[in-house]
Amino acid sequence: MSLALVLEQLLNGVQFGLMLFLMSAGLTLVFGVMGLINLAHGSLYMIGAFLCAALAAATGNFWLGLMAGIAGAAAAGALIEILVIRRLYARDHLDQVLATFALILILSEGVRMIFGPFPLYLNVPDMLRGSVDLGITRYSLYRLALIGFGVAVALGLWLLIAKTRLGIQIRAGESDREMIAALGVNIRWLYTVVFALGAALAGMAGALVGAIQSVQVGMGEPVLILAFVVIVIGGIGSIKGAMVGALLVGVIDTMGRFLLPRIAGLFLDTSQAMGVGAALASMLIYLLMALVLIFRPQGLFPAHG
Amino acid sequence: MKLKMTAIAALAASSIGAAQASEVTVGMITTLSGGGAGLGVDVRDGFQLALDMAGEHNIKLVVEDDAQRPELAVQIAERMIQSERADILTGIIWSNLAMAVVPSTVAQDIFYLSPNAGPSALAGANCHPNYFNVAWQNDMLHEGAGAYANELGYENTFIMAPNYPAGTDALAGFKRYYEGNLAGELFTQVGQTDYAAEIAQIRASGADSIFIFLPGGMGISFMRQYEQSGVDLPIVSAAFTFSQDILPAVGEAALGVFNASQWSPDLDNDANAAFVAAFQGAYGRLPSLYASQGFDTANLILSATAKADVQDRDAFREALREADFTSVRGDFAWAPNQHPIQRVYIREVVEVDGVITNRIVGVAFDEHRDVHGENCPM
Amino acid sequence: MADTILELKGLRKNFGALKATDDVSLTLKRGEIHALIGPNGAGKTTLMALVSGKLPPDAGQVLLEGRELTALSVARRAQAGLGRSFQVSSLVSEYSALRNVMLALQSRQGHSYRFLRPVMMDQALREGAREMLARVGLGARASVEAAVLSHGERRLLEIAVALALQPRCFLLDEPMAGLGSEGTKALVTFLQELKSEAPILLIEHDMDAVFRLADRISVLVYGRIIATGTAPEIRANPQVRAVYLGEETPA
Amino acid sequence: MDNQRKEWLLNAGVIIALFAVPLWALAVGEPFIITLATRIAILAIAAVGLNIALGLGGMVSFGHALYLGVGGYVAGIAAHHAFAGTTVMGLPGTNQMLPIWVIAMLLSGLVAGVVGALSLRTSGIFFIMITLAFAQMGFFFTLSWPAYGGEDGLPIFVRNQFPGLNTARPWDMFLLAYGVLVAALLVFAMLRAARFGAALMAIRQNPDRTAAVGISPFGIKLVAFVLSGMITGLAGAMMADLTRFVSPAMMAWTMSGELIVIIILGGVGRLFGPVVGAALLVGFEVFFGGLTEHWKLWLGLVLLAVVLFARGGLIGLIAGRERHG
Repeated sequence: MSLALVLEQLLNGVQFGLMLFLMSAGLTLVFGVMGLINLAHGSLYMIGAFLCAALAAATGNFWLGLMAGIAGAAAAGALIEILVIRRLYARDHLDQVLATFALILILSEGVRMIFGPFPLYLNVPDMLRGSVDLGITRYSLYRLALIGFGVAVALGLWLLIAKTRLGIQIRAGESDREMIAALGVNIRWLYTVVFALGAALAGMAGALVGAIQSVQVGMGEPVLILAFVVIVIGGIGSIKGAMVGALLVGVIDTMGRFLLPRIAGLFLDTSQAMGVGAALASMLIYLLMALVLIFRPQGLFPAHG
Repeated sequence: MKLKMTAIAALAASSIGAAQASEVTVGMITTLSGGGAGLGVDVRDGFQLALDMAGEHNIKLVVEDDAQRPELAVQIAERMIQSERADILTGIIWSNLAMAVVPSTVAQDIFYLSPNAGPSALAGANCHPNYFNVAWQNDMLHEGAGAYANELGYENTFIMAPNYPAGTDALAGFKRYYEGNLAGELFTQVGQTDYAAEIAQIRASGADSIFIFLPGGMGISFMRQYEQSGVDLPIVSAAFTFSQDILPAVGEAALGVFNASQWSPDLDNDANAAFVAAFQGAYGRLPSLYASQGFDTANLILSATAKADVQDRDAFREALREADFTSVRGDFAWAPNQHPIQRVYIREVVEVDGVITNRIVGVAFDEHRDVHGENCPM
Repeated sequence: MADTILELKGLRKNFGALKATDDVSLTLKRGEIHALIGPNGAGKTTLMALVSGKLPPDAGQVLLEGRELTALSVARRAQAGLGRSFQVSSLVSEYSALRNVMLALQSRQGHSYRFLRPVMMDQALREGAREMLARVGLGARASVEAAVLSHGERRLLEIAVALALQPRCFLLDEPMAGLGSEGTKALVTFLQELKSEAPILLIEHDMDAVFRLADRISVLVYGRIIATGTAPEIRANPQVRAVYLGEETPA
Repeated sequence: MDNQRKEWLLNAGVIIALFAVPLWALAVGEPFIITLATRIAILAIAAVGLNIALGLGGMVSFGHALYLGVGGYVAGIAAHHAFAGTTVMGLPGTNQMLPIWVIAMLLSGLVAGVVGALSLRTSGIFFIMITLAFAQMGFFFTLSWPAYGGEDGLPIFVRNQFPGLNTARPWDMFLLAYGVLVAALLVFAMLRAARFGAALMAIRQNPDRTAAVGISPFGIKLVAFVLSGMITGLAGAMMADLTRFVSPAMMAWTMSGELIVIIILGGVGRLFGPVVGAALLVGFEVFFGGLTEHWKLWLGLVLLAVVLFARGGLIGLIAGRERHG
């Protein structure tokens, strides 16, 4: 097993983790500020990917598509918040789970009605095609760009929350919902903005990942479940926790799938080892989540003290 | 999800009453949504085209989408048998779905004609008089790829397939004829969309070539990521990963890939020329091998309905065994396990008039039959 | 000392730098009402949580008739004989008054891991519960849902539930809160009878009631007990006067 | 007519209809309707199980598909070994439903015990997420464990046997499911009325108060969770036999979601909530699925409307809020 291979897998893990972070950031913000579990977050990821693929195909320009994906997901998020989500803040978690589960059905089927049952394929923009030499190994330029993009968005999000007025309101909302009312903030408006912001991040992740995978109905749900794992590990409501959790999940999942079959191969014959290794690898992050919940029930970086 | 397409033959069929009075209900369970939809749509369209070209017939076709989910396919099969009273089931693309549906279907004295999946278990010990495979046994085309890899001089091939019956069959089939070393062997998840980890392992393996079996959306995702990865090894494969449903989405990255197939759009026989032209006329795209298999399946059923009443299962079975139809792949004959004996061609992906498609460049086997038939008691 | 029912020994609880409970020791003797008073933020709620088992102490012990309770859960302490009422009425809101009391009785008499016999057909439980409701004057309201009862009635139901536990001692957390003068008067009379059954550790804001009722009073300030004594002693205590009346204590 | 009477009449109507409709189908020779009724009954059994945890105990388990899958795989694996004449951990397979049911219930109860003991240390969203995580572990385990089919699932070539019945016949299979459903409803009703139910429902509404009267919430909830898992596991074994197929999809998180949806559509905590909900869901799928391929869109809208505007589900709509006497 060469260093180059380990490095490349590590990069794959980081890239995966950063895309998970984009998904998780919105989810954790919405829970932190509004106390809402949003299962339909994966649908916003899907909407971003579909809009990006459709517009990129129509105009031939990936970046226009990306803008459309982000803007469209944000708009869809704002609309959903105003029409449905707003009525759920005061409800218990069971109602939130069910209502947003219903939203998944509605949005998935709606997208299928509009775009049809076939996957769409989105091309990597020309300037990011091909691979680059990193010295030890070659690596896909686009995946490298995704890593850069993820880091940039994380920094931007940090600046937004640490330095801007909106950020102050968001932090206030996380620590004390009554306080933001006292600050004279229009809470309804703030909630809509936070929800749309989370939706925009999810849409961005969907569009970016769509270019290397396929854009299809149902693409959001596996990512959604992983994003939940991320925020539970990181501590619900904490952006920092989402970042650490996302990188942990991304790297552990990738390395687990890569290493566990090899480790199992030391004890078992090849075909058995592949089975056992794959079985363990796919359970690994859920095991991690269960362990975190058992030993640190509030997650690694609890948002509220 | 439920695409119901009931194609009842020209009004005439029932009233004029061809030789065989009773209507034949064919239930088609196939994949019409998600990453595998391209295959199912082609099987359906090929099948429908054959019915349309036949003009008068007494076949009632009911189509449902299985979304590539075994548990859904099982439910649909149950409904088609109990509620639609289907006489024949067909359409399943994926071997894992076939394994879930076929054994209980044929046990209920319903015919199953496979237009695509050919898992080894159903060709061998679990073969059944009511089960006919019109396409191939899974291993066949991969065996062709393995034989051709030797011819190409590959000595250190990295092989990869999804972890389901057709995937294991594919790797077994390739290895049965390939004589070089294996640089590595990987199973991926069915429906997987990100292949970064696999590409990393290919890069590190020191292979001189790659053999892949990734049908449908899996092949598209892999090829697009492979193109971006900077790994540039030659690929040899079976037709599935480079069939006409995939090529437009993969684009130039596929050019020059050799793949084994029992059929190709440029195959030179009258039936095929008519089929390709009619398919293009009807649907505005080139047919894939899945379309050719759907087409052949329908024509096989049509040939049998002309000879026997489907309610007389034994007579109808005999009629199917006679295989009195013109296959677009040329000569068609059954092995005793009711799987085809056929020629396996090697095709190359080329660009013709701006369309990326396949062209025959050689023959891997002439009268090829699958190895599992030996275990079939029939 | 057979006369001491409940004893707190050196209880401590810190929240970060805040000493919410700071070396609190007190005793509750047979037949007495021991009131615990203190200004807001003095740590009464924390102390109550330590005694009832809701919070684990950082140090110290809770003893009931000499038996160590410190490691036990809320439910275990209740089984051992601590009958508590809540400061803010805390009842099973969809249950009728009767079922609220029955729930306490079912825990007192046996256990809850009985899966077959319908609880409403258990005549002993029903009669027992009716008796408790009658004692606090809620006999006519037995079938009314707790959520529908008036505020005062819910305070009384709290008492009835505590009674049903037939505890070794009562922990009553502001039972008079919001009762109004009539209700308070009635309850004072009731508690005076009740203390012969089991002694009462009373946390109460209503000073008049406390000074009328309590045999002994402890004053809690910043988590510490600054004084314990009879009503006249406490009235006369300069430290207490300083805290309550804002009088400067001579340095 | 007072609400209690309305609910009683509704329940009687539902249980009679669930028998009468397939009986009619038997008479006119429509085996598929019998199969649908069987599916409703089995889904309802699974939901009765979840209703103990969710409805009575307020434990929002987002992972009950796990027990469904455990039960299903017990049936599938037993039949697989019986068919092949091989053994599993030294034990022979069996094609008899009764021992399969016992094992399915014991094993799913055991799994629920472990999951419950760990999960019940948390509450709220954390409980939802940790139950989901355990179910996902089961899902991915079965997905990638090759011995019993992995992703492909495990076919049951011949339905398991029940003494005195021919389970291959739709009507016999229906009778079996109906009988078990009635038994499960009786168990639910009994639990709810007993001391155990009184404690469990009190814990849902006010855990602090219940602890203060000397009832430990953890123990009661854990026992309820285990019972809940056992009943859902039994349903899983029956569902495997109905479809003659077990696959990881039985443990998918969407299946957990569907079980919750069934309870919500019918009415949370109501005795007949699961039956009404399962009938609504299956009926909706069959009826609207026949009209439009986009029936899930309409299901989503109906579900959303129920959550936002009709919290009590259909039974709540007809018979009003539940009274606990």
